[in-house]
Amino acid sequence: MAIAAPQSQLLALYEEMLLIRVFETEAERQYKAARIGGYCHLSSGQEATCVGAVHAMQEGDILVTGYRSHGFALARGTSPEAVMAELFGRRDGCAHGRGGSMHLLDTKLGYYGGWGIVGGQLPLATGLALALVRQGRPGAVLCELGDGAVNMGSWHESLNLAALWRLPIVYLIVNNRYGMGTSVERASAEPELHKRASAYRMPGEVVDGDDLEAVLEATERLLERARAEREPAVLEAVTYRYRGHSVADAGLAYRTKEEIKEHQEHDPLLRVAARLREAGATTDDLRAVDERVESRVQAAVAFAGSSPDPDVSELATGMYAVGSAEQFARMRPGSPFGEEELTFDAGLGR
Amino acid sequence: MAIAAPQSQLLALYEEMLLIRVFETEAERQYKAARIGGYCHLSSGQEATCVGAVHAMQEGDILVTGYRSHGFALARGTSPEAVMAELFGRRDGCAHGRGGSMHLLDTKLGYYGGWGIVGGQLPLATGLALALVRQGRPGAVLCELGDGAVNMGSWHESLNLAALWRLPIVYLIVNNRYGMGTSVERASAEPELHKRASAYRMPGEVVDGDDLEAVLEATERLLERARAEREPAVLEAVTYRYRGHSVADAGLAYRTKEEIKEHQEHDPLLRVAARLREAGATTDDLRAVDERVESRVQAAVAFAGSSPDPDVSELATGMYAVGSAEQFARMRPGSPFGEEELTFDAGLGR
Amino acid sequence: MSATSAPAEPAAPATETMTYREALRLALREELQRDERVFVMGEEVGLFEGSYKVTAGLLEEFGDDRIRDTPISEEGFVGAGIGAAMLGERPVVEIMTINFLLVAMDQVVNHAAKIGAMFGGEVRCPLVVRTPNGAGNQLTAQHSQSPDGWFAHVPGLKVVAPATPADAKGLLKAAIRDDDPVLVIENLPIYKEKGEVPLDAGYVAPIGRAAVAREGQDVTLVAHGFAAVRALQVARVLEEEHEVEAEVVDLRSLRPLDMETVAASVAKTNRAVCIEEGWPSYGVTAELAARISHACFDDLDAPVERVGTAEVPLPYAKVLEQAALPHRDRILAAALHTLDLSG
Amino acid sequence: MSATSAPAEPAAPATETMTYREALRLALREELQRDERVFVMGEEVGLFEGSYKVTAGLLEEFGDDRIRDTPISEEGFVGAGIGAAMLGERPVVEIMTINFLLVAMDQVVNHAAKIGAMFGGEVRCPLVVRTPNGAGNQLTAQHSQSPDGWFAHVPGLKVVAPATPADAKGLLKAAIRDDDPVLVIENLPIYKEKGEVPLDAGYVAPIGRAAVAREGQDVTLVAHGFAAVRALQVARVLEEEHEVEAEVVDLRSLRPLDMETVAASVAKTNRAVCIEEGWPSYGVTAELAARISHACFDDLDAPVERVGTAEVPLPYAKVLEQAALPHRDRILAAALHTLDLSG
Ligand SMILES: Cc1ncc(C[n+]2csc(CCOP(=O)(O)OP(=O)(O)O)c2C)c(N)n1
Ligand SMILES: Cc1ncc(C[n+]2csc(CCOP(=O)(O)OP(=O)(O)O)c2C)c(N)n1
Ligand SMILES: [Mg+2]
Ligand SMILES: [Mg+2]
Repeated sequence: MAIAAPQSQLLALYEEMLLIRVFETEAERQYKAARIGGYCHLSSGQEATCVGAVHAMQEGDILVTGYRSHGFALARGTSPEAVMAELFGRRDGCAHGRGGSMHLLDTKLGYYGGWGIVGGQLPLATGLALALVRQGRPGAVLCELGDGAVNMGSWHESLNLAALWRLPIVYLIVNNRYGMGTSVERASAEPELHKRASAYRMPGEVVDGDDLEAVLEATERLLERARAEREPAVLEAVTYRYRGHSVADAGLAYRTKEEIKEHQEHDPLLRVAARLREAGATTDDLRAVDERVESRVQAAVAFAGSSPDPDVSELATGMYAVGSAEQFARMRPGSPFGEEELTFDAGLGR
Repeated sequence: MAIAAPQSQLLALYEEMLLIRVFETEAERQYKAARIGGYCHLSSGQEATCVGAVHAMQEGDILVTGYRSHGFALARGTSPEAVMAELFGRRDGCAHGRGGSMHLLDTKLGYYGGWGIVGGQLPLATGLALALVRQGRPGAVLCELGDGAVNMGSWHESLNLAALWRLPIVYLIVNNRYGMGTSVERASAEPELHKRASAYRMPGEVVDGDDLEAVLEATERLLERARAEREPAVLEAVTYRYRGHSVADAGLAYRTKEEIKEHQEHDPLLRVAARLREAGATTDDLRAVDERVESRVQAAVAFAGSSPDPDVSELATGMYAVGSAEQFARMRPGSPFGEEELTFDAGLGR
Repeated sequence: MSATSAPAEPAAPATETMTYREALRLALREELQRDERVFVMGEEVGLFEGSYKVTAGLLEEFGDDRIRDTPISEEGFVGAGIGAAMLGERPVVEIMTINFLLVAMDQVVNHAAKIGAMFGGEVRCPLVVRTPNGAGNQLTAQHSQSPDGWFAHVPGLKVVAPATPADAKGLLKAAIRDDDPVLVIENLPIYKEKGEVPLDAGYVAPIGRAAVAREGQDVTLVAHGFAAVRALQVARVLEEEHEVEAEVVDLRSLRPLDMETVAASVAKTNRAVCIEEGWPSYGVTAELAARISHACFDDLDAPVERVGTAEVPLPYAKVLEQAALPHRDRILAAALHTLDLSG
Repeated sequence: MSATSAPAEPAAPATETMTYREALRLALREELQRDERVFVMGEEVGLFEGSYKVTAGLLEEFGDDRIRDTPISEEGFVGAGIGAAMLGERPVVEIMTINFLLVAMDQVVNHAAKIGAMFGGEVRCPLVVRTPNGAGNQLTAQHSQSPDGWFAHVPGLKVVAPATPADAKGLLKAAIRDDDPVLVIENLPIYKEKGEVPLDAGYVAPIGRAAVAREGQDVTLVAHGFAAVRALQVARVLEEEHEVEAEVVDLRSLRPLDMETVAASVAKTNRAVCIEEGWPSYGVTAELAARISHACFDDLDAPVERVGTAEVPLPYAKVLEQAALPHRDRILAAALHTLDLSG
């Protein structure tokens, strides 16, 4: 039961979905041009889930995700410039070039990262929800995880705590059918992942992750219940990953070209575009969106390319809080070679 | 639906239950007399679960437990002498004085320990079941854990693997209502612990853990299905711990004397004794059992008391396999003070 | 318990004799009173009053929101502490013993310790994890470890290890007020040790400062936690039975490590014995010996000696366990050896 | 791929050039063929052919019982390996990178390592865990660690770290045949390195033996894994640009540690630089420097130097990451410093 969003909003959401698609395509290009390094996990195909879920968030809500995070950061409103600059490892990146693709964040918008250990973000997302309660703040936490993460012990411990303490948190399982090369059926004894919520007497639902409005509606409802009744929940959004696990993976050893093609036939973007057309949007309207998005992404690339590299003298910046340099000052005698100037002279804290 | 065991067998099982009760009472006395040290967790009150579950095992089956293991070792048939000697830390203990109360074992009887980290035994018990399958052996694994262990991540990962790989294993939750001072309701968002099996599409059952025949019947059925159909299962036996968490805990900070007394009114031993009387056992029959058990426990104490301490020269015995001393022979230069004679000269391996 | 009621009295004494356990409790009470953001979380910290009774009485005084019992889920609630800290709370997570931190290593090392640097300083994690190490009570292999060096190895963490009741109070308070994740390593055998403790609620001990627990000029004994207590006992024996004046440096902090104090002492005594409760190979004393040997290369009259637990999983039997621990005689023998006084 | 098909040919050459990755694969194939009890388990080892392709082709050859894909559950399947080993199987568990071993620390350290001693020698645990450490590809803070020393610290474990394709084959085979739990630390950057590898299926490298990878008399460079590769590069530069003959000791094994080879070398060169891929403080080089300083107290002409990764969580930006790694220039500077040749 999807509530129809007014056309203008739908058009805006469509633009965001397209922004993610185009951004990811560009990121892959930049990776191959060696301007992006490390692991780079794309969200192409998962745009409806990213945009639908994040737009259900209200001011004061908190977002936590895994490493496949470009789409979530963009949906949350982090500028393509700040995200692309982070992928380029530049000073103006949202993590100042320290985090890269897997560790985006934007605390002003309530986005607390971008984490790389499968399932590792669940306990701390649960703790963020605990802090909201302790501080008497009205918000809730939206915590993204992948289908593969559901088999980590951290999932079990986190959900038990959230249910036991009635914490305002919604665990969003982005079920894109595979964890690397392992299909859900080969990884989870209960492949209907949302059903595992019952082991904690927690409500669990599944939604078509490629249906923008369905994702939006379900997430809004569950986040609202989390805020109002402190009832945590699991939402499983079933979608599909078009590209390989990361840019390094061709993504064909464990699935067929046909399977991918079949999914692309009901592409989430095409589905929203169709809805927009029904609602009266013209080809020109949509072309205008294409062009805006194209130029936004190109602007992001230009910005990232011109942002300076971090200064090597700031290698240790941020590692410890201001004032820590004094605590470490007496550690020097007998240090490993060059350790002092490499670590402790570099401005600790900021 | 309990199957009636023939009286003679019931009498034998009664004797074992009584053996555990008397052994534990004696162990507490010996602990207070400082002949036993470390952590000492008693099974008093849980005898029907220990004896009923273990007697459902067949030759070739494997037993793994947590640290509250005296009752399981005795039920499996490890001699009271070998167990008491282990508690005394003597050379003739079942772990040669190395393991103590928490780390009993008896591999000849398929008992693979006695483990001290809550939930830590679950993954390895699951691996023992995997080995049975790989070796084409007909047996199954019975893995004991407490109600508190059900909230550890290792529970989740282990059950998912067992169900995914269809391993012959039965996870026996000994629900004695508390994990130290924390009641099941304060620890588990789903306090009906066996229901958590459904998160793995695994059957889960609950049984009155103080009803010997009910425990025996349920365990037999589930172990048989594990052997025959490689269908893993969860069995929750609800019982009660009479004494504190360990001998060091008075056990009254988190529950009332009345609660304990109430449980003692339907003591599992009294229940079996009543069934025996119905079946025609006389007071003399039962007194004879009392006397046999009493003398068996006293014999165990005498044996343990006369068993020698381990030889300090064997401090490192067993740590590494035979042949390892040679691998370590070149490590000496610059060693910590006295490290050589303390570690590497002591007969490595056996 | 007078220690905790004393601060209320108008003319409270400047210090009071109390156990290490009571000093920790006093630190927690003071910080819980001072700062709403501080809360305690862990297994059995509330109703059970702590498995080692450090938190006794706190549930009654502060309620179950601030003294929060948890299920047995170290990975889960250490992580919950991290998240709460990221939003500005001041969680103090108790891990029953350091052995159980192994199931939460990933949260401590690969999450808490990474936050500051990985996010370019955009978020901080003022988390405290407090837990006792140590052995000696026949707790056997899985419950008798002191892997202190593992944590001291990790950039992004701070690690302190009080050896006295006064430092137990001062360092725990410093850890709670610190803006970075701090591991406070306590010790089972010390909980009952008594000492003078400042009652001033403003008293904190500085992180990154060692203490010269005893002055001497013949040999320096360097240690932390319970090993520092052992070192002081050995120093007395060295004086009484061997006319040797040992200087004892109590590190108090492992990361940062106050090498200036250590090096200054060894420059004076020209000899050093490093002692730890855990296994020495790849342990804390390895770092100490490496740095002392480097910093005092021209001062040392003998190789730096190290004493720790024998490198075996701790056995249950009392005779074996005692033989394995870094007890008085083993430390004494090492000290006499560096002094060329071994009979 | 010739490496794996070669043994089949009648007149196979005694050695063949192959990558480190291929040498590991060859070792696995030979042991899987030799011993039914050997099986491989881990994430993506089968259908995906291994995230670093070490197990490529093995699923097809040996089937999914012996090449077993697992869910993402390191604690679960490392533990499953322990249990299988206790019943006499020979599991070879692959952990995608050593960073993910943090979630399984408890199973490795508090279970596998304890079995032999804690049960008085009644059960053994012939488990192999193989996993790469290392950094340098901008994998960032959570994925770029080398906590090798943590495991070398643990009595009951054995830890090896091959630096060459030949040792990759020989040490992995030795680990699989060993009756104790062995951690085989591989390294990401070395996977593609080529070298001569013995094709003899009986060839194993001894655990506990270091190798003198290069002879020299001016200074000893001690390292393991990729740091040993770096050391050899620096030794060539020292020779070509500074007329310094460096001896390189490749440790190959961290527990047991072959100190006899190290001490003999330093006794000859009188100078030592210890290098590791990870953080040096409380790391592997701490133990090395401590032991060398002790064993070679009278031989050393200069303090033992240590070089490792700068003590920060590895940052993403290439410039920062490169500055942090123990690269050529930093090792070179340390070596010249010990030799009093720093400009
Ligand atoms: C604890 C841990 N184990 C293994 C990995 C390596 N790894 C990174 S992503 C991934 C697959 C995760 O799949 P899923 O949860 O479905 O998320 P998706 O990539 O599909 O978004 C694995 C195994 C890791 N990062 N952390
Ligand atoms: C990982 C871990 N955390 C904490 C402990 C300390 N501890 C030992 S027993 C116990 C309670 C376990 O309760 P339960 O599982 O119900 O077993 P029971 O003692 O009731 O038999 C705790 C918290 C431990 N041994 N391991
Ligand atoms: Mg997935
Ligand atoms: Mg219980």
